[in-house]
Amino acid sequence: MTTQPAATTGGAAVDVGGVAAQRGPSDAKAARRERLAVLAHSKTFIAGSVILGIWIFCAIFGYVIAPYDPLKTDPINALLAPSSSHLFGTDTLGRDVFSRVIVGARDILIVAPLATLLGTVLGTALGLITGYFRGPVDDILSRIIDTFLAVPVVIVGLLALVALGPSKLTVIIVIGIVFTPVIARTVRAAVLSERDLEYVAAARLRNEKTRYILFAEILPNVLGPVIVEFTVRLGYAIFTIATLSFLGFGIQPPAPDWGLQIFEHYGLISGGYWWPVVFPALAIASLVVGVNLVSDGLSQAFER
Amino acid sequence: MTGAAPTETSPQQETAPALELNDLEVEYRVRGIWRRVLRGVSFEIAQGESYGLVGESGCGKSTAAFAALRYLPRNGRVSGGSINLGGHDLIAMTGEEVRKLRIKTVSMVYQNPGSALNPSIKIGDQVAEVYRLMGVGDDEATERAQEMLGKVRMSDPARVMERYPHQLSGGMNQRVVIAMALASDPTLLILDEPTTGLDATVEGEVLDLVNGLRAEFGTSLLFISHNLGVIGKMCDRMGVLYAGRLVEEGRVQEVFENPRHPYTVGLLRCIPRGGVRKDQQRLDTIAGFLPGLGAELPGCVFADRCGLMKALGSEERCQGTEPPMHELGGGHGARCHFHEQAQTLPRVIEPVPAPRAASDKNAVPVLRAENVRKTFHQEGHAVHALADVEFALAPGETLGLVGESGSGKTTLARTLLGLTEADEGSVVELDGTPLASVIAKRKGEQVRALQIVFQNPDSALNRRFSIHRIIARALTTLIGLSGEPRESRLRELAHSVRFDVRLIGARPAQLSGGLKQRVAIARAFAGDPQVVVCDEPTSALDVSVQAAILNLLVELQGEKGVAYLFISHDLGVVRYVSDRIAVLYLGRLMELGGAETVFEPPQHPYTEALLSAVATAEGAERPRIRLEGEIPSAAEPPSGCVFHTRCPRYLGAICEEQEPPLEEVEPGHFMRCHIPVDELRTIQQSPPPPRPDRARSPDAAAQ
Amino acid sequence: RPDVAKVSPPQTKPPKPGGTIRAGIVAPAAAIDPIKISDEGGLAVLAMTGQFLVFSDRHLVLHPVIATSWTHNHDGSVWTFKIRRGVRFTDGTAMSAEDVAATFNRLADPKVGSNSLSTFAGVLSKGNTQALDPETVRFKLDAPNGNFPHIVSSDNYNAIILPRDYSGNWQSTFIGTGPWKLQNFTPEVGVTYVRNPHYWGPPAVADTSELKFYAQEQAAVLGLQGNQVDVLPHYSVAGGRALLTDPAIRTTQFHSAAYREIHLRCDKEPFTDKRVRQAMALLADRRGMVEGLLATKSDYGNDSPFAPIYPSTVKSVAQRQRDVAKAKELLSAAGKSGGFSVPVNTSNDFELPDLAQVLQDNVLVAGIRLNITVSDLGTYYGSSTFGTSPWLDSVVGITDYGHRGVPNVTLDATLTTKGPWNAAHFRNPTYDKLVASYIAALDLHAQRRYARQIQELLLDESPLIIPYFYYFLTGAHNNISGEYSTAMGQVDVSRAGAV
Amino acid sequence: MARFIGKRLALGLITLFLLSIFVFFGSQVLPGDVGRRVLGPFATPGAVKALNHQLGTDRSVISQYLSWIGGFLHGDLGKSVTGQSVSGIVGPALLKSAALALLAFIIVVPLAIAGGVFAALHEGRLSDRFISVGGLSATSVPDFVWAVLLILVFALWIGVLPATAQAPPGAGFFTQVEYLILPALCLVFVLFGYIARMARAGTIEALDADYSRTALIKGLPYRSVVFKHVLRNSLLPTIAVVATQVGYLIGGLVAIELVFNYQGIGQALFRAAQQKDFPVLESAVLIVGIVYLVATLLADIAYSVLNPRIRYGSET
Ligand SMILES: Nc1ncnc2c1ncn2[C@@H]1O[C@H](COP(=O)(O)OP(=O)(O)OP(=O)(O)O)[C@@H](O)[C@H]1O
Ligand SMILES: Nc1ncnc2c1ncn2[C@@H]1O[C@H](COP(=O)(O)OP(=O)(O)OP(=O)(O)O)[C@@H](O)[C@H]1O
Ligand SMILES: [Mg+2]
Ligand SMILES: [Mg+2]
Repeated sequence: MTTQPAATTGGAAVDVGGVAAQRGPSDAKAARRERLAVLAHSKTFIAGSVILGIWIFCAIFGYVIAPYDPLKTDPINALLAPSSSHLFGTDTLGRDVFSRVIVGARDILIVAPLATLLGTVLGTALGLITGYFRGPVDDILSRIIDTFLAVPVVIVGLLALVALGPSKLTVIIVIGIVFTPVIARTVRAAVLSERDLEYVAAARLRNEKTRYILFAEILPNVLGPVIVEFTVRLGYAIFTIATLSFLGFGIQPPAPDWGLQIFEHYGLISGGYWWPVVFPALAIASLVVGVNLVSDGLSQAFER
Repeated sequence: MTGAAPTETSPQQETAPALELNDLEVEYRVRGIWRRVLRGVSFEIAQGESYGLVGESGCGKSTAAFAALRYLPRNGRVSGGSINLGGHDLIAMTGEEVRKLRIKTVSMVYQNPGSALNPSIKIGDQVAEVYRLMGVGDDEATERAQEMLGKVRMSDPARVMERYPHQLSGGMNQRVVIAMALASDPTLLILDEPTTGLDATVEGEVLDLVNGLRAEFGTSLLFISHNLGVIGKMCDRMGVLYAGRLVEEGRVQEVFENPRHPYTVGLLRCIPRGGVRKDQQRLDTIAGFLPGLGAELPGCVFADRCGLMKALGSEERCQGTEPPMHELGGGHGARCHFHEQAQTLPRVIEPVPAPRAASDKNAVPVLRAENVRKTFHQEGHAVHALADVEFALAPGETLGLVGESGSGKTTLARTLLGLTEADEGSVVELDGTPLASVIAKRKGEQVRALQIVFQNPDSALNRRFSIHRIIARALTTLIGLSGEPRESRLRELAHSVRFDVRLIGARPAQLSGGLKQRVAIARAFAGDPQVVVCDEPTSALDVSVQAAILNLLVELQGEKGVAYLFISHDLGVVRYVSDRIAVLYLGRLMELGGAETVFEPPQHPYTEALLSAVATAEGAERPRIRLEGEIPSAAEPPSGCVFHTRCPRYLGAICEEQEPPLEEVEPGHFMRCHIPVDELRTIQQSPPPPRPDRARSPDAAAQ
Repeated sequence: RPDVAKVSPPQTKPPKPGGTIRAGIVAPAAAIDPIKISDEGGLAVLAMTGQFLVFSDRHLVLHPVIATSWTHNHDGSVWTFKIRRGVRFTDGTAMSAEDVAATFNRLADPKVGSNSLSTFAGVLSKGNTQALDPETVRFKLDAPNGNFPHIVSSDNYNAIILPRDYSGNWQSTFIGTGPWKLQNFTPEVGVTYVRNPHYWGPPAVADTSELKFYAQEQAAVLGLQGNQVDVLPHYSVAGGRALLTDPAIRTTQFHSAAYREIHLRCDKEPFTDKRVRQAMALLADRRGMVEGLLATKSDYGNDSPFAPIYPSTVKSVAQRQRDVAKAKELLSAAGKSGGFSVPVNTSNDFELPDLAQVLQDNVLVAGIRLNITVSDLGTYYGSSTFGTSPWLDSVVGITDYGHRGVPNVTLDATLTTKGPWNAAHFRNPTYDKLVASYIAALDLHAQRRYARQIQELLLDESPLIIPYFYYFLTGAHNNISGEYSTAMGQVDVSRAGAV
Repeated sequence: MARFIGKRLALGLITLFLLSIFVFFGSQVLPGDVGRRVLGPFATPGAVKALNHQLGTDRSVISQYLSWIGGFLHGDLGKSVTGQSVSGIVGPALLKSAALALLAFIIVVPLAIAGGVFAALHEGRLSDRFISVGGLSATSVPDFVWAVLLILVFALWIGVLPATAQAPPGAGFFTQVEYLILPALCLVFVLFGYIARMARAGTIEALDADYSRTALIKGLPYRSVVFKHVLRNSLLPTIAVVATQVGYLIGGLVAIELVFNYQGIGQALFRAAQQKDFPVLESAVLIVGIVYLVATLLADIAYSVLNPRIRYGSET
């Protein structure tokens, strides 16, 4: 789009060299439309969305569509093999595995994103601060971050949950905090390359408060890496939460959490009772694959 | 092309042009759509000829160059036309044949020498690789590589062979790349902006080298540049590319003197030539923008921006039919229906200079610096970026600041602004009041009064904010406006920088570089500053946009009486806008005085060297003074006069032992040199003799 | 009554001598010190090289080992044991009555802090065991006790006979008088043994034997299935259900007095009202628990520690069964017809979390909502003192109680007013008196009289729900015979080998 | 270089010191009482008290810390609350973890690098999508899920590999490797995506770099460009990624080690945390931290040795 200037000042000829948008807003809209088209044609993205969509649907409507009450025990009918009445069989307490797998989507899809969000928020704040300030603040916080990174996430999470006692809330808090240093590191790297850009100098030249510079000026510019980090961490959050549940320190019974179901039944597979283990395992696997397909499709669309 | 193996010398090859493009069409696939980049480009380069290609950024110069090697990005394709390289039809060839051709017949040098070399392979191996590809044995390859490095005037080639690219300076790296390119003695050498990232002094050196080698090897050149001066210096013939179409072609001199396409005419009018100054003439610009990638352009590609078309009212013809290449004799041609009238292209800007507010030389300086020092501490080294800088800036005045890269220009700017804390003892005064050395401790008044326009508008504007938010925020924080008063002030401001308020909601990424720079200027002027520092405000912009921005700055100065500290390495630009000029070398002021006093004629040996390195579009050149060696590191500045290691007028021991003071050699003219000013003016008439103390090779100084 | 039920046909062929016999156990929780040990892994290791005065078999029948015979005075306050001659320790030194006396004086010494102190409390004090001659030991009890031989039998797993000069660090020698001698011990991995050349009895069938440690029951089960071990002396249904259907594995099962206790805090709302407690007990679906959770591998419990296996248990006391209607009636009588919600604590072991979930589901019909918290074992028990232990402080808690030769300790400690493990906070003077009488009763007839009263009282008061007494399960490969394990968790592989 | 290593070592020591403090005071919050955990719920309070006194856990927190750290610095890791020497628990566990990690690395590193480079060379094609997305998905499927599935398939259905990782005592080298294959395979699944992604990104970046263009324009065949010019630059960042994974392998494998009954350092940590076995916990965490820091330091050194830009610094 080209616009002609109408202004003249002080008798001087109008400077027209440059009053037009090179790529006007309408062009940006076109780019967005094209990007959507790419997404719509990306097989991986569609496959991922379908898988993710199914699980989100299960998370929301699980209790409605599940054929049985996922918590209803029927010990007499424990460990029935998959059949037409119990598609995925029953578990040691005679609960319908199919229903538990469907409803199990809810906990993980609440806990994992919330934990990741918490970690992202804290990590972003920490990353902004350590990246923007040099000197002691950065040094001290970086050492603490390093300290956390030196020990495997599962161990830190485990210790914290043993201390705090496991519950959904503590799992969210613990995973959030455990992820904070990792995210902080990524954000810090992004901030390091932003802090020397001139728009930050321009803000300082208006004597803006540091808080404003960090959160209003720099933050929006590192949101890209932050969002990418969020999607990547989401996958690991599912990983970690499932692992903690598997170790008995995550989501608590009788919740139909997938990791917990595997924990409760994995000893049985050697007895031929594979169904209470394999179906939740496939559920976890398909969920993470779905998440990855979607994020891969998104990054494809934004790359081109 | 009849299947003759490209490695053999066929009879055709002797006479065939080095390169011939015929109706070349190239497309890039972007977001799933093939978009045209080159539109039927045809030109040929004769054996031994040097051909220049100019045009603004994005018009397809590099694409043409890579197409000549049949090297296109993965998303690119040749969709029509032919490429003939030394008589071989490139398009018909197999990949293997093209590869063989690349070994022997054609080479390329491109912009960033640092990244063109593999960072983890020794220089020697990279150069020798070319010989090995030609089938030369290992030992001989190494030998010949060393020989070649000598030919590009690399001192101590044996040592350079053992080094890695990061251990060499940009200029030296570019010489290595050139050595590599010429190693196979190609018939065609393509140079795509080979000096764009380099300092003027280094650029001069590299261009000299290319010219010398070309004569020696008899190579044909395809030389791409957006700098008309460089083209003038390097080329026999030139082509002007616009939106993927060659709009004018001819002998360089002819095109410069008698341009026949409105685009060429406009381009030539944009650059400050022949020492024009802001109070003599305003620069012309070209309105509008390059059409987007792959745009449908049934008529003349330039029609949209063509002032001539508007003046003639020939929209129908110009936008409807594609003009043919009109032959004008002597190989000169232009694609314009009205090429005879091209030079009557109406000016976009009246040449009348903008009115100036009277500046009172005797008034209290609005900004005064004294003893400004800045020492960085880097991994245990002290880097003395600024040493004892002092100057005064009168209200409404422009002080130009020049110097090679790393001389401390930006550091000085940031120190004045309080972004970088000056060393203890430095004095910066605003209106006679001393300023705190960090911005956070300065008063609101003072913060407002001193603002800056940065070099790169992309990073200077927060890319997540709308233009409205960027300017409004400055208005709020600097002068505390809000609500309706702020909005009206904002519109006023946008108006005064000629920014269309309809675009106020856009994001920076949606604007062109020139528009972004206008926003940055508006932001700097939001608080009615007294002094604005302009740190290379136009070096990221195309020439036509540069002209517009310079005009705007000059106009704003006239309206508001603001003083500028104008930093640039483009001496033409500095000369155009500045009242006085300061020359910085290794953090020290070498010279300071009125613009004409300093430049016409140059007196200080360093100023002299700087000026002589510049290639101007007029082609008229003063004898080149070669500045020997690299700029010394600010961490270990040379003893005595810091310039003595490279000084063409080096006197002797005194220069190495005593640092000359900055003396006022005539009223308002300061200089730092052991040679008296009168003597300097005299010896300036003749080129310097070779330095007696330089038995050592020139590069030794750098290492 | 069926004393030993075989799941799969027993291996009747005798084992061939030679080779190695390997058993898998859950790794000992602590350093193996005979005086201190209290976990199943540890006591299994003790019993490999150590021996007791008397061996208490699966039916609680006593057999002479180090002691050849025993007699008591008229009121059962002085017991005299004849000690076997020719017994040598694994290091070759001879064992005599002095060593036996030293062993029990050590266990009864409050300063040593042995794990048996709670068993000996009020029964045997330090210094009251005396070697009369090399073959005779005399115990002077604090009070008459008809069951004293049980207390010095293998049921008191700490009571292996050690040299008189034993000074700790058992782990370096594994000294004892049994058929095996330590060859090599690797913490966390296991122990290998060779035949004890000084053994007084018939030499072991296999040349060598091995105890392999597993971090977890599941791993041990896989180890048995994967043929890393020949025998799994003990597995639970929760952890080893896979073995029940494995055709290569032969499971031996026998009754035990081990049970899971569901306590209801009698001093906390809503369980201050016994009708509410009764309703809870009536809502528990024992059949579902036994047939589902335990795959029928258990006896029904009747809400008292009196296991069917005890001779004193009165079986004619009516078995409590699920009765939802009656439970609802009781609840509405107690003003709780709308139900209530209450937290449940348990530890992450065996089928305890499952039991919690089944109970949660069982009581839901009456509107009772249980909020389950599952913690690890250490957290659940906390400091095991009132006020700082989820086990003892929770309103409802589910706790594991191991097998005991006699119910004395559980009757006393878990329910009497002063009982240190009285998680139900049950305070009933009648009950306290009944328990004292029961313990003092010398003959079975008298014991049964008190037992009936206790059983009926507990059914009425319902401070505990004890839904089942699970069977003790031993797994072994089909080609192995001769292994013998006890409900304490000890395993004797000296007569075992491949057929 | 020496300066760089010295600085990194100093920073590492600070990190370890902080780590020891965190673990120590963190473990004080763990519920329960040490003596009680050892002796079990039914031991008499007197016995618990005696044990606590014997273990020194009744002393003040600071004095416990000081005596522990003093011992640690002298190479004496002290005794576990279970009476075993801590080095006797942690040492073998560390060795086992190292063996498993080594086997996993031997399989996964070449595989993942080859996969990543292959994907980069076929960027955007189906094979690239398959490797990238497949690898990433395999990476985010929890390790124990892989463990369970692999046991089911290879140990129980096909029956070719043992279901546990602990080879019988005295087993030969190949038997030991055989026992480790399934757990190592789980790790291969988990690590493949990470390493391949890094190798792919590095290779794509190097392929797009100007110097690759220079080499191609010189007339170098594509294969030589890849092998001579691209890989030596593109694989450098992969080293760092491999090193950070050491942290996960040594100590982070709690679930896998549990499933396969492998007494690695993860198990040791898990048990120590559950039993509040402070001496083991603290030493194991510190050792895991040391291993991690040493691995990343070695990676940095390797990186700088292989990277002339760092090796020589800039001299001009
Ligand atoms: N690989 C590519 N894919 C898509 N578009 C491209 C690609 N390379 C270049 N372009 C676009 O094609 C146009 C011509 O690019 P080219 O690099 O040839 O211009 P140029 O004249 O060399 O510009 P400059 O002076 O900035 O180097 C530009 O608009 C550019 O954005
Ligand atoms: N933050 C910093 N830390 C250390 N050294 C610095 C820093 N900023 C600049 N320098 C050094 O100070 C000297 C002057 O740099 P400055 O950027 O001011 O030069 P310049 O004249 O603006 O160069 P250019 O023309 O390339 O912009 C250089 O040697 C540079 O390396
Ligand atoms: Mg270009
Ligand atoms: Mg600069």
